[in-house]
Amino acid sequence: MSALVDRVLGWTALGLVALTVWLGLWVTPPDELQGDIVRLLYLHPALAWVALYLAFGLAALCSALYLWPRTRAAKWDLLAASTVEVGVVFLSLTLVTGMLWGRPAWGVWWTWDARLTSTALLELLFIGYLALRRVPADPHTRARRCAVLALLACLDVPIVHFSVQWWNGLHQGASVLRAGFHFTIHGSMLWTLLLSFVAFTCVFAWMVRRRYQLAARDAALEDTELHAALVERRKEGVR
Amino acid sequence: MAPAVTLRSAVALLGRFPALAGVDLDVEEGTVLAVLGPNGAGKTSLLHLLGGLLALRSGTGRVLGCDLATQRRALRPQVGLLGHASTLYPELSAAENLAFGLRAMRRPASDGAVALERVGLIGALATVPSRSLSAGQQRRVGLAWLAARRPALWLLDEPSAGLDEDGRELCDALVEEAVRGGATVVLSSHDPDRVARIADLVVDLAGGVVAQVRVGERARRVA
Amino acid sequence: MAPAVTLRSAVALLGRFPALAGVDLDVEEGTVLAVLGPNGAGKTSLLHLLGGLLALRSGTGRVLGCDLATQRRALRPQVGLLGHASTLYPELSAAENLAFGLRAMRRPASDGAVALERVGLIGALATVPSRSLSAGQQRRVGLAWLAARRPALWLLDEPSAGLDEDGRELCDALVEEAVRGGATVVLSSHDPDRVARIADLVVDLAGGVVAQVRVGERARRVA
Amino acid sequence: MWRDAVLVCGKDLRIEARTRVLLWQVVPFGVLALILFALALGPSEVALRHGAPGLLWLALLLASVLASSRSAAIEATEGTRATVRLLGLDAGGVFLGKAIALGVQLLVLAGVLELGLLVLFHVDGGRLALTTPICLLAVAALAAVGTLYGALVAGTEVSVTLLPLLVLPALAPVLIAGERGTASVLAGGGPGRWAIVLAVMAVVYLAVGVVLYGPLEDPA
Amino acid sequence: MWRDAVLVCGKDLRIEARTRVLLWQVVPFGVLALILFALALGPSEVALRHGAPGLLWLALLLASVLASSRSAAIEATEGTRATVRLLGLDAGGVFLGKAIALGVQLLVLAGVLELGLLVLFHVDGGRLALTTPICLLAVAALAAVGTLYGALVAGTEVSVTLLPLLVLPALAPVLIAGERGTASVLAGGGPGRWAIVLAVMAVVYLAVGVVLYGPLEDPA
Ligand code: HEM
Ligand SMILES: Nc1ncnc2c1ncn2[C@@H]1O[C@H](COP(=O)(O)OP(=O)(O)OP(=O)(O)O)[C@@H](O)[C@H]1O
Ligand SMILES: Nc1ncnc2c1ncn2[C@@H]1O[C@H](COP(=O)(O)OP(=O)(O)OP(=O)(O)O)[C@@H](O)[C@H]1O
Ligand SMILES: [Mg+2]
Ligand SMILES: [Mg+2]
Repeated sequence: MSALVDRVLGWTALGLVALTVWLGLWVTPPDELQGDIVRLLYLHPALAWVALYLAFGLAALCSALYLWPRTRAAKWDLLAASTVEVGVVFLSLTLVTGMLWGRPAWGVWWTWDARLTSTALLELLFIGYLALRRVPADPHTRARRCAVLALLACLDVPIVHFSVQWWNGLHQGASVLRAGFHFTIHGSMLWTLLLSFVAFTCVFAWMVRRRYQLAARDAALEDTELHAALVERRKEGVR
Repeated sequence: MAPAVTLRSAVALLGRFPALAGVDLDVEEGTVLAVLGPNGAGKTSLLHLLGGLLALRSGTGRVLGCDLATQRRALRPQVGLLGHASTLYPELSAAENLAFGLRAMRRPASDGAVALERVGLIGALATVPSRSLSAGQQRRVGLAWLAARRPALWLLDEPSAGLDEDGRELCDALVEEAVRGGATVVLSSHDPDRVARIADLVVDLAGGVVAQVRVGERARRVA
Repeated sequence: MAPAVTLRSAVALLGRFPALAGVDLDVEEGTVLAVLGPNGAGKTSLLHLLGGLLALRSGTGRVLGCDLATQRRALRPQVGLLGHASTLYPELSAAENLAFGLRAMRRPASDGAVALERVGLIGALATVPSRSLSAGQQRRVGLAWLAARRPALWLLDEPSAGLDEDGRELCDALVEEAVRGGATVVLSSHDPDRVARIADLVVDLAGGVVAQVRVGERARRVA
Repeated sequence: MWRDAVLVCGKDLRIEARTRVLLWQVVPFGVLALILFALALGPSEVALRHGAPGLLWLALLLASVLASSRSAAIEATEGTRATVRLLGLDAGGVFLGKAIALGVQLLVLAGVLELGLLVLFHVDGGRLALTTPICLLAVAALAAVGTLYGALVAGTEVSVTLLPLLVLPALAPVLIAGERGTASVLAGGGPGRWAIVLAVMAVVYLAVGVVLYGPLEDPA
Repeated sequence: MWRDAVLVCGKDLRIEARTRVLLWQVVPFGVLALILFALALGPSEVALRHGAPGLLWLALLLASVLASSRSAAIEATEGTRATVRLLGLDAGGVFLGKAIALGVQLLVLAGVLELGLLVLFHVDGGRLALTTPICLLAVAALAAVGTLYGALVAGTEVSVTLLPLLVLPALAPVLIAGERGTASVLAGGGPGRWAIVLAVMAVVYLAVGVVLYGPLEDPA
């Protein structure tokens, strides 16, 4: 059953991405200001959206569920970890595509625009999360600590979002949002943009699912492993 | 008497290693349980489990009426532990360490001085940073802490280690007092003869499970 | 036999406190000296002094022909210490710890495996980070280290603490071997009967000075 | 809760009084950082005066990381952690206590650093005095974050290095708000909404800490 | 001496491989520092490009402080210190070993930071590559100083905070030389005498370390 779901999800994701690419590269017109580079519009915002809201939102949710005594369960911890891992990938892609875009659009790979900076910080926050996960510790302790850290890290998400409004007074250089509004959003462009959101959402769902299954399998493996270990341990006694 | 400790096939992990591999144990309130066993048998782990410091992986356990799975936080304040490692703030003196703990338990700090006197830490010894105390003296502070705080459950991990002879005498005396006062004592040791004298129940731990249970002399004495 | 240790009114300070307040001591090479004494008597400090880890404040001292005032650095490599605290790198496994030490002493690392086997640390126990070993197991690694390294002077600070019964047996056996091999052993303990059996000379330390010197059974046995 | 807070705070401060870590190490480190920044920026007058607020806050930030890792180190050993857990102290109280103790130390630090700014970066003293409210708010936030994250890494061998990694990004907003606020005050304006930002952060982190410290320190 | 150096270096690197402190914590911290500096300096393009070299070196410096306190922490406990002292390892060898291990880690760090500079501060990549010799020399100096001071404070409860205080002033010259050198290279010139300064410092600190480490670690 779940295998079927996987396959369906996987193929739909692939199909939608392919469709987005086709629409994005061939159907939609180039921008008169930016030329073909504008086609990153169908990549970058979607990636960012998935990373910010889906991935880290889910991570926060799962962490909260883990911390809440009544709903505490190992699966929430695993799920949170999976979403963060995938989210970090997506956010990295956001940064990369953003830079690729920034070079032609702003003439630089990077500028200290509020959004860019806050995004970079967000990335680092969750790298910190992964680092904390790596530290050897009793699984419960680790789960608790990571959950708390995830919640704290997610405080940065709204900052990223509103950074444009909050800091635009203070930051020179093209802010992302203003750049966004320059586009003459052509019908087909709009549809492709929306489609890209759906497509990458599917990709995200698929990746997280796979990652989670992996983690869960590890945990399950641990259980069987534990059985063997128990037998071993008891044998120590009879000598 | 009510049961102070009830474990049923309790499993506890250190990392991924099952230090306790299914322990069944019953301890009555107001009795002394001695845990023997070779190095690595799981004595320390058992004590930590009973103190709510180590999580129960599977099986069930109740200590002082608290469920080890769900009520460890309620259990801990009723437990006193003397472990392998010193539990003192090295920068603070013995007196200050006790005062801190006692205030935290809403007790008069004066009890500390009495207890320290009892374990023979008087004058300068009570006021130098506890880091500079000798190994045995630090264990004595640990004993003083338990004596001053009078927890419902005493967990002593090889209390005699590092103590000189009258230190051990003192320790045995404190245990006896505590039990007479209604407390329960679980102590681990590598000295069968000694513990046989002071314990009601002697448990042999091996490979993370209870290998054997014997009745100690104290039970007979009391009965 | 040549003298291995000669102390004359040796004084050593911990901070400003004279942990050793004028110790006179003579130990022959190839003999076992046991140091008894109440907590805080100065046993650990004496061992540290003999190992060149604690400075001699006044008085004179020679250990293995090295002057404690001037030649401590030459002395240290000939000394092996099993102290209160674990001397292992917690991140490294027992095997790795021994391998490191042996290579440092230009010895084949293979000796380590043998020694670990001897103290019963086999399989996983030799390869997990030594941090996760139990208290007694860590002491066993310390013993293995001494056995593998065979120093000229063994300093054992309460070796029996934390060891189970056959751990102690093993320790005594190792000591006997070492001494037969020409090494000198100085050990502190709180168990008079046990040390009386294995020691040539038993010294009672009190208040940082030697209170009494007795001849142990071993001397008679050997003579 | 408050009784425990006072108790813990007193304990930490007393230990500080014994070891003098703050006085002899953290404060000098902060001053040092200021000087180094000045060096890194090169000699030009304007660059210095322009950069001053940012550097003040950066120095404060880095020094406060040290201070918090120290404050975490107090309960670093297995033994002392067990002690605190077995005392059944109210978790929120422990958090507040440690945070207050840390905050007091950071206040001293901030004071010294502002003096340093006065001397090294020749900024106007009168205006600098006006930044006090910002500093108070910021210190509260720093203390809260430092304590909370200190608990996150407590007892791990690697806490020395892990803590800065975790704390600094979390503190970046404090840095920005503090810097902008100070800058505008020094420029003759008021702290404006930066003070509010800082206040919000302080309150949020303190609240989060009081709530989450418990589950963090001891489970179930 | 060299055998001991290799031995000790191997030990430290193995422990690093176990704990991954560098990979997961020090390096991210360095990058973080870069970003924070950029924040502290505010957005202005010119200020950034002008400040870039200084920031690179400052970040490297602070991160290397972390790295060295970690490297010192390896021998922090009373027990392990006794072990090393009783092994009769050649003091100079121990120093070199620890310094080399630290140096290797710092090299990785420097590489990453230069990349960061490339991306974040858009400096010219080709010119940046030319700064490699400077980096090598500087890293040698940093490693030497870090190790030496690590020994200075090893085992004192407070080493976490004491170390930076001791290391940074000694490193200030490295910072200046590195910054000026990099700046002139990026500006199109050659490292000029700054390279020499760095080389001298590296040699001096290493020599001093080899000589002084012994007396530091075990008197008499
Ligand atoms: C490294 C550089 C960049 C980073 C890190 C970055 C980051 C982000 C993030 C995090 C978002 C999601 C904001 C939200 O949904 O709240 C976003 C959205 C967006 N970005 Fe970027 N971006 C970068 C460069 C650019 C460039 C150069 C352009 C175009 C000139 C651009 C155009 C957009 C647009 C149109 C959106 C969607 C509308 C919006 O939410 O603002 N971005 N970017
Ligand atoms: N800074 C100090 N101020 C006062 N007394 C100190 C200081 N440092 C150490 N001492 C005392 O010095 C003595 C240390 O002796 P040492 O540790 O050698 O005792 P020991 O014989 O090993 O005791 P144990 O049997 O408990 O191990 C202790 O009495 C201790 O209180
Ligand atoms: N991560 C791990 N991997 C493998 N084994 C482990 C790990 N952690 C702990 N152990 C083992 O678990 C056991 C710990 O048991 P515990 O410390 O309770 O023993 P103990 O009975 O207290 O021994 P001692 O008498 O020496 O104190 C030891 O055998 C130790 O080797
Ligand atoms: Mg034990
Ligand atoms: Mg001793």
